[in-house]
Amino acid sequence: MVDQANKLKSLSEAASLVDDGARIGFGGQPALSRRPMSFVRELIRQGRRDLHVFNMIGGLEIDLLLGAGAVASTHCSYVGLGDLGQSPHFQAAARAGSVEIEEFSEFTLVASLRAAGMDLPFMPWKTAWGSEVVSRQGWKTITCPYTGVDLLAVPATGLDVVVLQVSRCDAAGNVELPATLELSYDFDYLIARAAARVVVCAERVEPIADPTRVAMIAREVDCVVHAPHGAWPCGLGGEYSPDIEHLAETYLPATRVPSDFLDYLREHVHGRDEPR
Amino acid sequence: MVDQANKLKSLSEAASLVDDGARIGFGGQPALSRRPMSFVRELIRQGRRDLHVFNMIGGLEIDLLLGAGAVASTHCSYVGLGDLGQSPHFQAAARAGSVEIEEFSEFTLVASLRAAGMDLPFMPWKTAWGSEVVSRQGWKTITCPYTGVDLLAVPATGLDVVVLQVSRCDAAGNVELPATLELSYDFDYLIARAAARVVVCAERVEPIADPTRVAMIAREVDCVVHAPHGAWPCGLGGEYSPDIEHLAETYLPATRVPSDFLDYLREHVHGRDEPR
Amino acid sequence: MSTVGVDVLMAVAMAREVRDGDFVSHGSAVPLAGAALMTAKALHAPHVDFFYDGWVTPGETDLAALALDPGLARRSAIAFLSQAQIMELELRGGCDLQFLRPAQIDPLGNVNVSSIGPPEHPSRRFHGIAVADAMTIVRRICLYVTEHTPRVFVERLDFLTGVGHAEEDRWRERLGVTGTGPQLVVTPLALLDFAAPGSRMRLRALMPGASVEQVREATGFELALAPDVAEIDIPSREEIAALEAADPLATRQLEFRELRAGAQARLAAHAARS
Amino acid sequence: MSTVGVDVLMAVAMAREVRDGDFVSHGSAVPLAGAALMTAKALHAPHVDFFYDGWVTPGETDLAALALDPGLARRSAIAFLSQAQIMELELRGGCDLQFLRPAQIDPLGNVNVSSIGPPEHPSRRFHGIAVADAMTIVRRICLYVTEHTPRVFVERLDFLTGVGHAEEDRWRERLGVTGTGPQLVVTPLALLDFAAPGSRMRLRALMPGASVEQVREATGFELALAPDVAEIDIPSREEIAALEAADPLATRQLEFRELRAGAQARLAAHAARS
Repeated sequence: MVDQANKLKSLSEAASLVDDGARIGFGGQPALSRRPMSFVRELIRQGRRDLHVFNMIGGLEIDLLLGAGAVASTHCSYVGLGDLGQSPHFQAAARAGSVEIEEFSEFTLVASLRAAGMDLPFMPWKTAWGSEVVSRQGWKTITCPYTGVDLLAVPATGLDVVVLQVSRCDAAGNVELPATLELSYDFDYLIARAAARVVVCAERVEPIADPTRVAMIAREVDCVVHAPHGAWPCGLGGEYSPDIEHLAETYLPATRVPSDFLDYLREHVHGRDEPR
Repeated sequence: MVDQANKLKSLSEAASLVDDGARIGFGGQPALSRRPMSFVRELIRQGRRDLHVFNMIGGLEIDLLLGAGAVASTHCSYVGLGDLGQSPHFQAAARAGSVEIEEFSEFTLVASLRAAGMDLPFMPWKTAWGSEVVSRQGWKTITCPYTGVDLLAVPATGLDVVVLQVSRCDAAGNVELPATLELSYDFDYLIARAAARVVVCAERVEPIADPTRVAMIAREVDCVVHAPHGAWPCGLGGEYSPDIEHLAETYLPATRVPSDFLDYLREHVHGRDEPR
Repeated sequence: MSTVGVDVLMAVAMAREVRDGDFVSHGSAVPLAGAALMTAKALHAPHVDFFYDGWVTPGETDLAALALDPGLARRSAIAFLSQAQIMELELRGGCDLQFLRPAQIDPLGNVNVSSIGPPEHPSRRFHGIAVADAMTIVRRICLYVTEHTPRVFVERLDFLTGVGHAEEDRWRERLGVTGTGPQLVVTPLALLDFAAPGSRMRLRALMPGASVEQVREATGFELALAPDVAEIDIPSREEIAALEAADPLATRQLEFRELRAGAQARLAAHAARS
Repeated sequence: MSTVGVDVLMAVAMAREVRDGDFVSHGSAVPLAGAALMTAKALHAPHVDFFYDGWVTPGETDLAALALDPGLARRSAIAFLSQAQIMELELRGGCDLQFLRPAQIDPLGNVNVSSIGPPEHPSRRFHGIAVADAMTIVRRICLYVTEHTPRVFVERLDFLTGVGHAEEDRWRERLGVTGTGPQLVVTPLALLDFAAPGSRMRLRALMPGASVEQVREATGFELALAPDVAEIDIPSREEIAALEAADPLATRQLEFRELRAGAQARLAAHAARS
């Protein structure tokens, strides 16, 4: 029996729940906010490979995993770095054809995750009609038995694990709503509910006083990691802003030359002093 | 163009938006809470007939409409009066076969309303497999194009109008979350979003200070009615309790003899002094 | 054991079906099920979680107190679940156990919660389906009835509201649902179960004082016998104490026709005092 | 009118597409669209509503101020919409207008926001589909591009991300969608439109100073002419004043390649000061 009262694990224990080749999802929006970067760095330190990564607004977490060679495929409606522009490793991977890119729109991704969250194999849908996205991915249509209309059948996206970075959760895994609501904060819970396992990295692990502010209950969470400042160099709404200086002056320049990025990984991932 | 800033109408103007034969939905739970009873009384005063009534937990609003002879069919997963027992007019109508009863479970009703709220003609579903409910209503199955599994296709339930009783909304129609969350408070918004028109009856029409406490935005609401104590003799969470004395000692006894119920309607519906 | 009431016997038997760590889908206005749940939590299932009117695992476990003060669950709960959250959690197989009380049960554990008599002109009609179709998705279902008569246990349902073990459960696998259907039926006379999915209901154990013959006569279909049918273990002192602590006003009796009036009077008197 | 910049011309032309009472689906990081929206709201469309990073119709309409202080939208907004609420509102046809900037547009208003070159090995690749498929459901779509070249306006898209007026829009009726597709394309040189669903794009009006020949040369497919092609009404003093008030730092220029660096420097300087 899972100990429902205490799911606290170290960062390294939690990261070891992710297998090579896993389908792993993230939340967060905008592109430089609410990413579990400590967890992502630990995945890289542990040498995880062939990951299939999912997000709506993919950001730094996906760029870093791509740069570390840990990604086999991406499944997002956007991958970029927000105000800092394109995701350099995503751009390079796309041009080289070195990772598989499954294209979602925000709408079709939500449809797909909703299907998974309700344990349905597909969701009938309208928005992506006629798009090459649909034909290339081999998505099928389905005829409504009442109206005779042919709708798109968006297949359910089930994930092995979803990792979130949040402000506060308790040791049992009850996750508090953000103090400051950010755009699409609820996408975090949608993608988590499509996963077989959910890891929550929290700035603070402490009791939640107000039961109406619990966004996900303990039963929906498998593992809690105390990861203070765990979104760095991304920000976390109401807690801290993205470290634009690091991103613009250290990270982005390092992405321009492969050997420089190896140096970046050595210094800021493998060499980073953070609780593991 | 709809005046988005001021949708305030009198009770009688608002009730006149409902046509004879309309598909009308309500919210509220438990069975004696959050019912727009002033609005329902006004419908009866205006002589509305042949209504098709929808709710998850149908309560006093449906019993009263049935007792007034205003209902052609019911579409609920429950009709009753909670701690006060069965809904006498629903029981009588069922035994007499005098109104059509479409049976939903909570699950299939939510599926149906979700489909409508996403403008989809049906929702694939699992829970009601094999039930006579499905076969009697002629619901069809649909084969998943990916797994080959035959799922139930729950048809979308679109409604002409939904009427809610809430604590507070502003004149534009922004509806505030209840101060005290009650079981299934969110069902109110789900059913409202399946309707072509939404009428909100509010204890107080006043501005909402905190934007994060807006549950439905003005664009989702067509008409606002100031209906203080509008749920009476039902209660409203955080505002007032059901008037059990009236229900147990006046309402229920009157349901036992048709002529007594005519007296009840005369005194407590047609004769009730409430702002119209 | 004539001193142990049927409400106590049933509550304790049902409590024993709760496993430690279960997440229990708990409905409204089913105090017998609530009493079983709270008793289990106090004894062998301290890590059980459940929701009560949307509130997750309130610390307060006195059912009368919870029923009389709607704010008590809120003030002592860990979390609140919206209707959407509860439904989706159940759809994903997040609920381990649900107690369900049908009006009729057939030999395969299919249930009727809808109406008695011809569906078009029923002689009795109930509230509605509510969540009877959760039998497809909640992992284990414990059925219970507070009257064991041939009108409850019928060869053929007047209305098939929810499917139990039709088709030897092959439909469950085919459809890919998380529910395994009814595992046990608790009645005032007996515990009934199923040897295998698709096999007809059988008598598993007797309530103290009941006989095989009595149960068979009270059942409207041929009832097989499990090996070694015996009386259930009588409720222990600990079980009875835990039940009394959870349900001191015996609100559980509201679910029994012949005990309801007394329970209502007791609750009203208590409410007037407090 | 050489003193009026292309960013002003386009913002004003786009503002004129906003109708009073519209509910506008407004995306992130599209300040030119934002400037058009805020200008319209200040002038002919005071009852427009929209969402900005989830916040419904913030009272603050200075785009630079909103961009620099994330709390400003929150403090001046009427409501907040979750991602689920926004999506469902759009699916139900609750959004009247959306501005969308594709990388390629074909003669039927179909768009590519995905990549340039062969999809397996593109020469350029963009962020992703994001919400390009909202063209099926948002009631009116106003496309815009900040470069009018034959690489943008192509006979055949490198990747068909979102459908405009394929099949003479019969699919829209068949599917029962609320969107009517692209109504207008605003460019630095011209306004382009469609005479009817399914007819090829045509030149509707010229930006001041541009010629028919210039537009045709800059367009990678044969462009028909609408009757009476003329220059657009030049931005009025009121329009320019409203635009300057809404976007005093000209954040709209971030959407123009050749103006981006200047706008970034201006914003950075402003942020440092405040």
